[in-house]
Amino acid sequence: MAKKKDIVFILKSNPFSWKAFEALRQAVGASIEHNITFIFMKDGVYTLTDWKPQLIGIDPIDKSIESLGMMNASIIAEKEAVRERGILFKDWGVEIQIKDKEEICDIIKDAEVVITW
Amino acid sequence: MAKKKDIVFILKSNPFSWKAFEALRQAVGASIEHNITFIFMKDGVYTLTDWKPQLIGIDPIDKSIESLGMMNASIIAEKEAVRERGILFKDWGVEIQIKDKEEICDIIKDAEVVITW
Amino acid sequence: MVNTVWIIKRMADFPELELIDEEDIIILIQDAVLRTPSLDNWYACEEDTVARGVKISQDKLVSYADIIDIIEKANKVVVW
Amino acid sequence: MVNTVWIIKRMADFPELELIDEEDIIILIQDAVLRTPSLDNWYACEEDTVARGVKISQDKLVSYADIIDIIEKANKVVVW
Amino acid sequence: MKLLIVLASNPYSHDFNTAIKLARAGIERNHNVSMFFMANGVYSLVREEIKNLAELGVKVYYCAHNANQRRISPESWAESSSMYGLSKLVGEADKVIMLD
Amino acid sequence: MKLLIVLASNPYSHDFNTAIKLARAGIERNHNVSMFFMANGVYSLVREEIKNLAELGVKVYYCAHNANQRRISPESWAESSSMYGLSKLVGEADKVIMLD
Repeated sequence: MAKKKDIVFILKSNPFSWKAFEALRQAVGASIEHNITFIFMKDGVYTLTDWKPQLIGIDPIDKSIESLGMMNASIIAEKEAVRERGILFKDWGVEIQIKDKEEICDIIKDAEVVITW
Repeated sequence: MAKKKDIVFILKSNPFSWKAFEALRQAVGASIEHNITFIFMKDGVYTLTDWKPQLIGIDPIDKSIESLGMMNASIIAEKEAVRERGILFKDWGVEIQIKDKEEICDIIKDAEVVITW
Repeated sequence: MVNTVWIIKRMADFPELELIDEEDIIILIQDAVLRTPSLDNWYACEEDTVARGVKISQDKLVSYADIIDIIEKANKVVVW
Repeated sequence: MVNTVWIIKRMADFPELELIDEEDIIILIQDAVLRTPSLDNWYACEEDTVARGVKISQDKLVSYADIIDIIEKANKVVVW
Repeated sequence: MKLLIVLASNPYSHDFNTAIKLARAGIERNHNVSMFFMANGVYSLVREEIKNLAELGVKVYYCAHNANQRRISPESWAESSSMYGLSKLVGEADKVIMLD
Repeated sequence: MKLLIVLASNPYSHDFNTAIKLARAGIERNHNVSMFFMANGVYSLVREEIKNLAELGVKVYYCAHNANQRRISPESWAESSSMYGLSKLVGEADKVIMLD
């Protein structure tokens, strides 16, 4: 039977393709009945910068991130990845937690389902 | 107007997808009216090892390599890439020249068309 | 008891070692079989290994049926 | 006279420096704009750069029309 | 075991091969196997291999939005679904394998 | 200039975006632009962007073998071709841009 699960989504590739869009859409769909944590790792942290998907033919992701915020999903960015790339985040109107790899490890270990992109 | 050209094909990614198959098919198609040089660089040198495309759902490439040989195409493998990977080539029934990067550079510089995969 | 099965697709993307627990199992598939890790608890998909002409000792090779059995016993699967 | 235009798609795949001639031009497109090379004779596709929110000085940015003009003047194009 | 395989990669890819081999092995071990196709994965719905898996008992779902977008009209052995439908499948599954 | 753009990547990819932007810029500069779709690139033939380019004067060709394999039936603005046809186009082109 269906049950409410702790699902961790991990986006580790950069968002400049349809991957980020589809991963976020999937997470939004899951947020209605599950506890969602969405983690941006490695090049995935670029997703949270002020980039312009429309310029390269990709649909915007703002609504998906906003929806995740409304559904009380935890949104996490990998500290080391952010630092290495020296990037700044856009204000997405949701709380973004910066956690180091060790903390992210623990979250992955505690998850019931892990979906990676 | 169409003219006979010196075309260099370069396969630099590993062959364990459809890329190698399609690149070789393209080269065979071009070999009827052009001078073809087919260069395997970087992970592309794996193409010449004894691998089994059918096991991973890819069509065999033997006929394409044989055709290139019959059309007098030059088939070249990058010396450094072969050495780094410590690989052995299968006997494809065609001559495979091993050339270093510098020689390959010169071939690319002299080409009229370069098609990379 | 297997904790997490890590299915690794590309060696370059191999997860940081700290992610791997002692009770975890790593299964290399696709191009990940081209370079084997320095850990102990790993296996490689036999078909993907043979398809690539790579030599890996037989006791490290697993069939798709084996992979399914490992997945069944594990708590969860993470594809990386 | 431009000899070869190198269109670079991924920085990790950047061709060995010995491939690049003095009269060659390098154009970074797609994810290659994320890291700029240590050479001089390069430009970056403006749209791909702005799309990724990357800061590159304006004199290094080229439009698609500019890229077409560079390609027209060159002997050949190599996508890498 | 209820096994859910999600494929978001295009066919003629490593992931396509992995997905069908795992699904077949799952069925041979008498597991309950579902596959969900989304993004470029919906192109797989015209491949014979998937039809054969459906005939072997694999339940095949796809994201209708992605299929429309790509002008794919799947046959009746594939069930139209959505991201919400996928969420339900994830809730029911014992194990989820995401391939993209 | 006779410009030939060969697309072997799937649509919804970087290469698809690069290919259409370069083709459009080529047409705007009054060049003679051809596009050849092969491998997973043939999936692009159902995209509006390619139809629009064809209407602007881009000559669109595709590998019939790859299209059959992927069950794609292109519309009449796209011309059925082959690897040998591609070879002829390469012979005629001043510049070839290969995207895969």
